[in-house]
Amino acid sequence: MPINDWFKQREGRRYTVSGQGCAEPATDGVPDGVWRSCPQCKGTLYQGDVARCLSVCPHCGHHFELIARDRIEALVDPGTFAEIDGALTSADPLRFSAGKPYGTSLERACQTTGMTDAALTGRAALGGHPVVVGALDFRFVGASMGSVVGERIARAFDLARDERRGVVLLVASGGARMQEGMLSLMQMAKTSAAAGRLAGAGLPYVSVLVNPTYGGVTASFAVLSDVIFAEPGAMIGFAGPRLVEQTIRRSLPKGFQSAASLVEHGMIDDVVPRVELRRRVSTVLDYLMPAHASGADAASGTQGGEL
Amino acid sequence: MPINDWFKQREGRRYTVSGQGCAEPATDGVPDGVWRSCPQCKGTLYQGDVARCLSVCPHCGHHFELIARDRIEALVDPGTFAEIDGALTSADPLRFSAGKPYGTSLERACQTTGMTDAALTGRAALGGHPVVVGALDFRFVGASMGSVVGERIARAFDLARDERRGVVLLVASGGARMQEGMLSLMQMAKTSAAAGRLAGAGLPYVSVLVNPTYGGVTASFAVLSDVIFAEPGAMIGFAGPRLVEQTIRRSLPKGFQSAASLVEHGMIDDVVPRVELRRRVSTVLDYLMPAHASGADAASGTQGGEL
Amino acid sequence: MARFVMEFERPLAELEEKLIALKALDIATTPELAAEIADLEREVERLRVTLYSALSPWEKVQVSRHPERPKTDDYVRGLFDDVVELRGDRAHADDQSMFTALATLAGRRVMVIGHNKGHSTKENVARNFGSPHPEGFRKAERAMRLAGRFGLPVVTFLDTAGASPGLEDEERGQAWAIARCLETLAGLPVPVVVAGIGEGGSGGALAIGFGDRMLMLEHSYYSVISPEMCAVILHKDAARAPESAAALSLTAADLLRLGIIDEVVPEPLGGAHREPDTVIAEVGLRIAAALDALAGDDRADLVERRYQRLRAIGVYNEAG
Amino acid sequence: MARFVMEFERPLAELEEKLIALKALDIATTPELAAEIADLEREVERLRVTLYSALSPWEKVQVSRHPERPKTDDYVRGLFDDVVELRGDRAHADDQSMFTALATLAGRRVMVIGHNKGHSTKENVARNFGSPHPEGFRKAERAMRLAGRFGLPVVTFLDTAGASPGLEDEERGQAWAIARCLETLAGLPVPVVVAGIGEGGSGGALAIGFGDRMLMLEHSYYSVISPEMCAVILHKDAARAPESAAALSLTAADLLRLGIIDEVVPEPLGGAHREPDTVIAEVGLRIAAALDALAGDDRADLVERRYQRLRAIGVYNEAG
Ligand SMILES: [Zn+2]
Ligand SMILES: [Zn+2]
Repeated sequence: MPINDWFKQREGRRYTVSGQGCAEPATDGVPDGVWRSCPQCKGTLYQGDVARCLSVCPHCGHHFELIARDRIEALVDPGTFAEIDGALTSADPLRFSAGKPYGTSLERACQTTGMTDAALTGRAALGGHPVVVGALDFRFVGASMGSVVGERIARAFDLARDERRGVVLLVASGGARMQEGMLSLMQMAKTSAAAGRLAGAGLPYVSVLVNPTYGGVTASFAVLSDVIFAEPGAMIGFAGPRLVEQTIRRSLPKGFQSAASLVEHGMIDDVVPRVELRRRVSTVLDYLMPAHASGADAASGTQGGEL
Repeated sequence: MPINDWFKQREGRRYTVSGQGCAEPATDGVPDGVWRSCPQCKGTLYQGDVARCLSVCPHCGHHFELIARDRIEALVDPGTFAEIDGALTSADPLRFSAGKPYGTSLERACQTTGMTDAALTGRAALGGHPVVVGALDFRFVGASMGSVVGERIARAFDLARDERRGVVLLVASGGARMQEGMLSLMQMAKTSAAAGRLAGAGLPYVSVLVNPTYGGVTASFAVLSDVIFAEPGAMIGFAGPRLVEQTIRRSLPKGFQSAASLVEHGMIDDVVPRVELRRRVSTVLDYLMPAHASGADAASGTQGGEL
Repeated sequence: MARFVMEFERPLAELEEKLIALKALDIATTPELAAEIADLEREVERLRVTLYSALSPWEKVQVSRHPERPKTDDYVRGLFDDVVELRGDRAHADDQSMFTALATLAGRRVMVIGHNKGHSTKENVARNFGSPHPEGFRKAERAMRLAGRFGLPVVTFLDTAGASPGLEDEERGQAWAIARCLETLAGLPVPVVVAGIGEGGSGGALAIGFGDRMLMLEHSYYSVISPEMCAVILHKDAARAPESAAALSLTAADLLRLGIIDEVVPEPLGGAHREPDTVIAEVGLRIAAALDALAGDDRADLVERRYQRLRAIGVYNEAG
Repeated sequence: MARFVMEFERPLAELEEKLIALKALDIATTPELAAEIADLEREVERLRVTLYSALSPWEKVQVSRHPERPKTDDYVRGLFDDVVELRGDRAHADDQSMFTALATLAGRRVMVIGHNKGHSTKENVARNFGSPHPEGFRKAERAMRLAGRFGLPVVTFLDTAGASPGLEDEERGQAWAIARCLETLAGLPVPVVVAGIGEGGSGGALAIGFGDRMLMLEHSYYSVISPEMCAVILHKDAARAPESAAALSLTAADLLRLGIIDEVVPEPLGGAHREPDTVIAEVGLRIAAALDALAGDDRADLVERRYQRLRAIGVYNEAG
């Protein structure tokens, strides 16, 4: 567009990316339903209002936990998510039985979450861009990274590289999954290597860190992205706050390891409210996706007919 | 060599690079000659002893200033240095006459130093490796970088790239040469770009920072080397200590901007006494010179018959 | 808010005040007032033209530092859409004196990097008055590398008195951070367009201050050293800065003549702060034109040409 | 200096003391003493063999932490010539808990990178007991990149309880620094040989702890979490570390079985500190052999093979 025309059209445009907002809470005519209370503002909320706002308190902006599938659905273009690698399930290679047997923990996690492990990955479109998207679910053994999580993340990067897709990961984690011992620790190297290969192929990777993100996941693929966002209130670090406190033998400063303090310390690009996330990530992809990789058939893979 | 033979031969070898040492000072039978006093230990020294030790006080190790040519001769393989670009001389493009006229400063500097500008560069061999070597001489307008210094340094990098040589620079400087205004400032970009191209060509660059190294020279080619050494006692920084003191409005900590403190702050690899420098730099080149670039005819250029 | 009055504007400001005072009088009781006001108005207009149409280098330095002069974020707000600010050096801090963002100029996707002075004292403190710390340069380098990897042209805005000269800036490697910016910028395989919009102070400006097309506002400056510090070195007297400013050849016109920049963007009478929207739009036009002119170039050619451009800067004699 | 006695060695140490006491008695006045001493010597020898030839995982962890166990700099001193130590991260500090140097192993020029514990309390304080700060990992990354650019194989020595978990370590981006090491090491176009010589604690070890050939001393360990912290998480009781150590499969033998490492280097009875020179020489032999085996490989193949090696690590079911 000739720049002079554009100047004329510019009137009223916003200079920064704005959110989509969320619907007004329904305060009157309360239908039957579930009520929950907000830990931040102590308000009593109608579950329907919370859900309509992507599980964000409509009064104070507190971000409630979201399950992985809901996170992904809220982020990508509607109806485009197609799970991959769902058939992978955790083994118990070390027969880890110190404390609660690992097999028991896995079984319970599968039952309560309906997931096969802590990471959910798949193809999708985001703002029309072909991506591989993934999310970790804290309910599944603390979203710890064992062989299955590592493999799913590495495959996500590999698939994106093969099909010239971007990668967007919604990360939460307690760290490496100790019940798989060194097999878990090595997933840090594996996923980091995979992220490095994606970068080497000139494809973008955006990560979004949600509450909490710690340990071996922070110290590997989670922060190897081109742009790092975090959700408001997310706690993010390598060592957990209790360990740090024991190490330094004094109490921690206010806001330590909070998303907001990580922006100040130069570690992440911005804290992005959930309701603005889709727009923001999609805008980043507008800049970073190679022109030839984006197209109308963003959601369809190039290998076979699988979506 | 089979490693078992090598283990047998190992007896008595040193694990770290050691210096060449310097001859014992001649304390008796004083011949006629010049005496100088050491600013550090206050000792009175026979000039001949100082010279024999590369202008290092034989009592306390204080490093006296050295002129550029002597620095180069003390570093490279004997008899291999051949100056390049000696025909370049400074103009006075801005007719800079605030304060002492620039032309007058240049004339005096040429007379007192016998140099044509603050940088002396040339081909040489160092430990048998073909290099382009350079040194800046603080006596020449404070070794400030104007067009000639910038051009000589850039040509040094370009020549090394063309002839597959390493680069070794002995750097001292008060900073950019203000009498050439923005032409001087842009030499920072020019020399940095040239250093970057050498790196891109897979050739090594070692810099040695001597007292003092400041301003636009520190903030450009001086620190873009693969390995950075400094002489004992050298003061190195961007802003001069007086300006820093004015800015923070309190006195500076002891050792601020000293070579030793820069090692602690992670900025340079080591403080190397002058007497060990040849051995140390030559060892670095043993590691970093591409195998095919080094050879017996290290001192001869590939272009024309010029040494 | 009263307009900030620069030193050399004082005679004009006094006349303007007098004019305002006259206009406040009751014209009915003093019939000769009308003529007096008309005279004074002509006088004010004549002085305004005289003062501003031939600013000395030192006066231009003052205009370039005018607190109401448009800042980098005014250009960003005025010119760019879909701005995604990128923050942090991933090692120490987010330095707000350096602004980096993905941004779109009339459909052209670029990386914006600029020194960012504040509009208020509070903002200026947060932004260290536009003087970057080492982490600011490392943030800029990160933005450059990102742009290079994803093929985004880089647009930089220069507006700094210089790199921050504090104790901790030295300890965290100010020189090292600047040098890495220079090397990275020189080798960037994307077009680089530089706009000098205010102060261009020394190495701190240069770190993001050279490229394939360089433009400067008429009253901005770009200098190897501040006129004040130059005067202190030469005369031990900062008050002799006007002389130094003249000697340093630091105005946009000087630098165009020396071949260091490519174009001078005219400012309205009095300076960019008198009509900021006009100036911002004009700078936007020039940047867009430069981006379009560079868009088709082969990337290796671009880097080689940028190097040759740098190599050509410098004036010296070469005998024999 | 009295030898440091590990917990599980106490019964043996008591017998040894008793033996020394007996030997100090006057054999002339007590003729039956000779037989008693001979008996006790046999008893000591039997107990020694029993104790040390079947160390439990937790006992191995203790051996790996023995203060007299050879450290990275003992290997460097014992094996390498022409050592040029490289220092600093060029941004914050020189972290002495991470040793990086150009060095030559029997004619083989390499880059050495290793966690560096101290030999004395003073050295340990200077080296943070071998637990790197973010600047240590950034220094290691710098050394890796230098090695990559100049084609020098990388040899790493692992000996850390883990990355430093301090407040400022977090603030300076411990996780970020480790992650960058992982990415850089994975993509390095030169052979990487890893030697586990002591502790291999979690992400801090992994940052320099994977490559093309991985060897571990018999009594060193490599673990996703320290046995103590694992016990605290599982049982809220650090004293149950022995159980955790067994559960975590952290010994060299376990990791060989799991396919994570390639070879186990045997230690003399009692541990490496009993005959450090022998152990150091044996490790040198193994590293040299690994370097020679990898020397001829094409660099792109090397990186691809390293990636496939990493990709193959993990045990899971894949239905359908
Ligand atoms: Zn609330
Ligand atoms: Zn002395």
